[in-house]
Amino acid sequence: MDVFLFTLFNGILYGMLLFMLSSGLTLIFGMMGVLNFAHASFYMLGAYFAYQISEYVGFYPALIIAPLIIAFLGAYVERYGLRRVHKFGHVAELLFTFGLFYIIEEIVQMVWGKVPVGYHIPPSMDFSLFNLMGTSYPAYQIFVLTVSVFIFAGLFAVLTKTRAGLIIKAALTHPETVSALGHNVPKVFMMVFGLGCGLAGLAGVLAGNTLGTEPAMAFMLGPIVFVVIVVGGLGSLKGALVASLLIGVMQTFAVSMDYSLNSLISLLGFSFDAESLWRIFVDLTISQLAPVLPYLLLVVMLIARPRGLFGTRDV
Amino acid sequence: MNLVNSIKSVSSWIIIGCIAAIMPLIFDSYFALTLLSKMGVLVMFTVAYNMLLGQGGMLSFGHAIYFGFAGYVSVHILNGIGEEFLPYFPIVLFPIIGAIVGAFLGVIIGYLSTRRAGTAFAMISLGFCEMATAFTLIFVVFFNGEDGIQTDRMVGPEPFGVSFGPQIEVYYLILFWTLLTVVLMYLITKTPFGRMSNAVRDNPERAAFIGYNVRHVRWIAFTLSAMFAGAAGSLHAINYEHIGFESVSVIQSGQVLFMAFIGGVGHFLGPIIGAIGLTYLDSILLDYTEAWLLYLGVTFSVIVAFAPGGLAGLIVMHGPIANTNKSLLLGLVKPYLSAIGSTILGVLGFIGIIEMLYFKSLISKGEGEIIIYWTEFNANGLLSWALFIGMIIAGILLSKITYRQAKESWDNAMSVVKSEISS
Amino acid sequence: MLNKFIKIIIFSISLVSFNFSAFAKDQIKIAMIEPMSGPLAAIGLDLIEQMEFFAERVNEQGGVLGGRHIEIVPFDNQMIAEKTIQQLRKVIDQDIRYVTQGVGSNHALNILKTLKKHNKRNPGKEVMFLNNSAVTTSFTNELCDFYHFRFDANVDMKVAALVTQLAKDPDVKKVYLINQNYAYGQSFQAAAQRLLAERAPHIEIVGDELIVPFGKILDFSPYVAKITSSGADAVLTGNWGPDAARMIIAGANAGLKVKYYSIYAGIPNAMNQMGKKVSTFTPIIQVTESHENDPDHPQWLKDIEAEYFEYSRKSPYADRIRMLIEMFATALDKAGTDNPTDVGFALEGLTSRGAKGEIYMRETDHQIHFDMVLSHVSENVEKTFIYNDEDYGMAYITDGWVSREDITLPTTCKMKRPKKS
Amino acid sequence: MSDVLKLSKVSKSFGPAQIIKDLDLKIKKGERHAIIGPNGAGKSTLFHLISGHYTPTAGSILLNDEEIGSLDPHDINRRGLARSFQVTNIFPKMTVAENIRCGMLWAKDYKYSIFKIVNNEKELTEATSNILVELNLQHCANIPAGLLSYADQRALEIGITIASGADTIMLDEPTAGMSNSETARAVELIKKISENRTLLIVEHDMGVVFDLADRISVLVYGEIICTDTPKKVRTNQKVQEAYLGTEGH
Repeated sequence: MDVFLFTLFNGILYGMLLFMLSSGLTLIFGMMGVLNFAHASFYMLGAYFAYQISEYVGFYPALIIAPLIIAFLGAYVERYGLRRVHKFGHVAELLFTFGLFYIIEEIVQMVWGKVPVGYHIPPSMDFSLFNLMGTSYPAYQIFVLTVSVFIFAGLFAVLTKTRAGLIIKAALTHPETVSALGHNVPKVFMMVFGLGCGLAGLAGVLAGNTLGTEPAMAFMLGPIVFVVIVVGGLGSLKGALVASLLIGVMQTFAVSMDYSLNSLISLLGFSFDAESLWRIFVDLTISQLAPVLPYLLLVVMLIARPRGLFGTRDV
Repeated sequence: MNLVNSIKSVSSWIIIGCIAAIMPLIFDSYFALTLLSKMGVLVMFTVAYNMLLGQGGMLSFGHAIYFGFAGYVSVHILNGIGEEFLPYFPIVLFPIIGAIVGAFLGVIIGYLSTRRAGTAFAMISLGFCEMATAFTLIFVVFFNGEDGIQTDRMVGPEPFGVSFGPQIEVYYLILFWTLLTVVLMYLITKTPFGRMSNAVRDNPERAAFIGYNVRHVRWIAFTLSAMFAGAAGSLHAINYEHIGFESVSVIQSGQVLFMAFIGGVGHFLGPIIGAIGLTYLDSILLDYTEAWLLYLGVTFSVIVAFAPGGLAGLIVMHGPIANTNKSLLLGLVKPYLSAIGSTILGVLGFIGIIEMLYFKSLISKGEGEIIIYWTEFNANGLLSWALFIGMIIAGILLSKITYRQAKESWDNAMSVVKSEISS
Repeated sequence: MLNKFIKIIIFSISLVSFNFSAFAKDQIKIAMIEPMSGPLAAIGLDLIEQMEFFAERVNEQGGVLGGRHIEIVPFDNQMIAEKTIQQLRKVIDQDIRYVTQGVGSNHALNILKTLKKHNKRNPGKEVMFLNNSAVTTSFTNELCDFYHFRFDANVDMKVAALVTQLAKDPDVKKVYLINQNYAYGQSFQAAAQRLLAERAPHIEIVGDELIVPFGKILDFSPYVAKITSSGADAVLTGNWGPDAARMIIAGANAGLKVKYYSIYAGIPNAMNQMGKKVSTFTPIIQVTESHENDPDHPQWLKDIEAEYFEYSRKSPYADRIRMLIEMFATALDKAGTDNPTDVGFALEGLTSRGAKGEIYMRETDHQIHFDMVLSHVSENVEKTFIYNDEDYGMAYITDGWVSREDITLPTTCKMKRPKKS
Repeated sequence: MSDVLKLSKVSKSFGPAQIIKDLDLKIKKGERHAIIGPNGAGKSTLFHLISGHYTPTAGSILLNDEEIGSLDPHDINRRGLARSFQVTNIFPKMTVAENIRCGMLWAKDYKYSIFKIVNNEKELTEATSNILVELNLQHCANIPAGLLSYADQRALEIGITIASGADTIMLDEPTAGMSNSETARAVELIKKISENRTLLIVEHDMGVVFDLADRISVLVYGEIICTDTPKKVRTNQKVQEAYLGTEGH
């Protein structure tokens, strides 16, 4: 039971990290219908900016400044890039951000070089907060968890409880009406995009020092956040949270399970010839398959419930 | 009337085929033949991809799955024949194996992903692609991990002395299949299914209300596209005598997207232009600049934002003008040339800056001599930076004027065309 | 830097049939196919820089074969297998007879197999492969070829070195294996299982893990939890890149006190990325040819490395590029010709100087052999590691040497040799 | 048997809002039936329900005595019901002739064929040009539909609808936004095409309605308050109050 709770806790930690990484993406998608392929690139920029800024003024100012810069950068991209493409539809917007993905990756390499940079956990939070089953949990990890909880609570409150949130929601479905009411719809979109990118940047600031800050980080992160928002239901914040936690817990449990199909088969009293081709499949343990599980989940979800966990319409 | 038209369209394909057939006589090095073969394969793959993106309106980030898996199966069969584990199967017919593999996967994955088009479809395709790449690394017995699989295409008998050892024989094999499949795919655009595929792309709602099951149309398009991609994958494996996990990955899928989109998805010739042009640049510029991917990304984004029809779109745009009055086209030449000139000025400045930045961050070891455009610049000197920045500014300022002129002449020409149509 | 754009124009006119060997017949060219763009470009560019430096050094000292120069011709493969083959075909077109490559064993395999076919189909035009860092053991076992020479220890030898040291380490009773689930990681795993049983029977293997490679795992804490609960004293791993860095960072964060025995986990980029605290939290031990803080580091090597530092603003890390060029130059002079077949015979059994004693190219499988040093990352060093003038504030301290004999393993290679000309 | 379309007790709710309430409607074979009602009465929703765009929350919809309430649009279309849209809904990138031709592909049993070249199908080409003549669009057959004038696009919309040869045609505000002369032309067209067919039409222009319709149903807040001949509807007290009175333009 202890092991169970312990693994569950680790899974939740990981899940909240995933949520933090994907919250900006789901916000932009939910509010604007834009799938931002360059989301992971803004995440990467966040990490690099935080690295650079913390070289001069330390981590905590960087925690504020870097996401703000990214948010402005995102707003700028929306204003001078995406808005132009908007009239060609969502697919064109996706393609535009796809190009942006390549551009940002190359620019990062040009500025910071091709080797990983030394972006580290701030010393003030680099101590063990508590111990669980022989594993210590650094204060920083708990700090990240807290921030992601706040992100969820904040976004949820803004979108459902405030006037601004209602305007944003209405702007997606009825842009003409909203602009007739005197709201500047393009400006609303610009701000949403900026906010989403800022969240990606914040994720970069917080995760860049544990996951590594290097030019390939965007490419490596990319697809998993898309899986999160599809499984959660497109554009649903709640869905993204639940899907992140689900994937986090599922993967963490999977890693701790060294069972393969073969162990099940031999439990039933059968055995496979060691030379048999099938061995390659039955010998794979669940823990080896852990990183593929999110994609399997995606496929299962598409078959069983195409709209995702909290989606309102079929994918 | 029909006869004349079909002769006309057939003859243009024959001319293209003849040009392609005499290419090896001019460029006969091993590398040139490899490159030409690669162009053939990628033309086939890109046109197949465009059945999905251009004709069917489905943006896929995972089309390399069918290309790559077909390659894996082909390599295994080749190796099986080589080890006399499998009966002989003529190499000439290998694309058929690839097509079967592609179609098989296309039916399954298509079923799962064609409920919706647009961004949701794109995201799902990305998920499938990631999963496929992960499988290639995990299931080592079939995919052999990141090593990929090597093969030898010189197996079995040699009918008419053709062993497919020399690259030139492979080139003609690829040329034959490329021409055949491209013509087939062209004809498919003219069939009832091809028309409905366009209809579903433009207006799925309306298509449903004229009796078509939108999902079935997409599914068939998906399967056909996967089938042709599979055939291309087979040839790819034969060309390189190797298949690796890169051929299944998002990188390969992104490459074909770049080719199709920069060439122009709206016109049948677009992907062909894109595949040939980008394959050439990709293989040649690789040796001269580290910033090639940056230029590619910028070009792609600019095309998405300003010329969504791609290069072919820009050409086809002038069709109505050419049809009404050829002399109108001549009037456009001068403003176009000045617009292009100012663009080139700005682009040259941009490339200069980027090259110097790359040089400074990656290559420079203290001394700053860099040769750009036949001239030696000092990357540490203010003068060279000022020069290139000046070129960019001048380019932008000039473009403001010349673009306006070009647009005016275009508008004028179009208004003449419109008035002639309506009269 | 050659004139990029002139070349482009020439290429555009004559497409690709242009033959580069038209000029400078004097030079002996080595084509170098490495990533120069894309995510792994840093490694490729560094290797090219080293190669150019050592070639230049040979040239300055009078060249080879009576004054001829060695020229390195870099080719970018972007880490895409097909591009490697494509560039290799370009190399063959340009009549370059020597190819070197190292980043990515899968690319090395492609070169090896493609050249095998080429050399068989085109006698008299053989191309030789000077493998600078690709470590897959089979290249000098069942896949061995007369025209392939390896100047780096293979996986099995490196694991042998690690296990030999592990057996001597009194702190280690239990070891945990964690490797990437692809060809390289699997061969590391197999070698480790075999050699641990042979050389360190007193050490218990308490875990044996294969993980999905290439940065797909974001969160290593469940693996760290598994290692913790297994009670291991040491982790034996072939992981590299993010798969290594994330694991060690997660371990340090969770307070996991184990020694890491690795090949690549402590390379300079990685230690800088992880930072001083993580890199020195527990010993990260790795195996190399030499390092400059070793007490026995010879003066002649120090001089060369000082020269290299002036040239590149980088501290030396691996010594194998020097070995490659020096042995290659010696072999050329010994053969008296630049024909790969003759040079191949000259290279067989050739000995040269290494940081600790002699280095030796074994005839039977064309695998280099030398003493290897195990060292761990530390802040308390005489000379810290500097990369492009950036001081990492850390370097390596010797844990021990493993002699050439200890890592000499039997080979299964049955090489077919061409006729001597 | 003479009822082509029969709706009984049909309801449609979006969340808490009930747009259509227990609606009954019968359309007789061969008649021209108009539905009128104030804005927001649910006319478009009703069309969407019949054509399969929406699924009714409750009730049954019978087309030629077959239940179609839960079918997809394409299935309903294949059973001989075609519709047009309030907002022009054509294939703007295709030529005018292509638009019409697409409309008849399924009905002429071409289905998903990839073995026939459409341009070589003589019968198809002839049928297309017949319809173009009927629409008076033959002169712009090869122009992209998106470049047509608004009125011509509306005509094309109707053309696509009838191309399949469906027996039952539903037109959603076919004359909306047209000038007087254009409206007159459109009415002529609708009269022509609705011969030998059943027509269900939603229209705001009362002139058009009273000119065209054999019978009229008045829909107010999701309920039909009266179905009768134009003459009687005009004099119906309830209609006067609920509709004509309040919407005195």
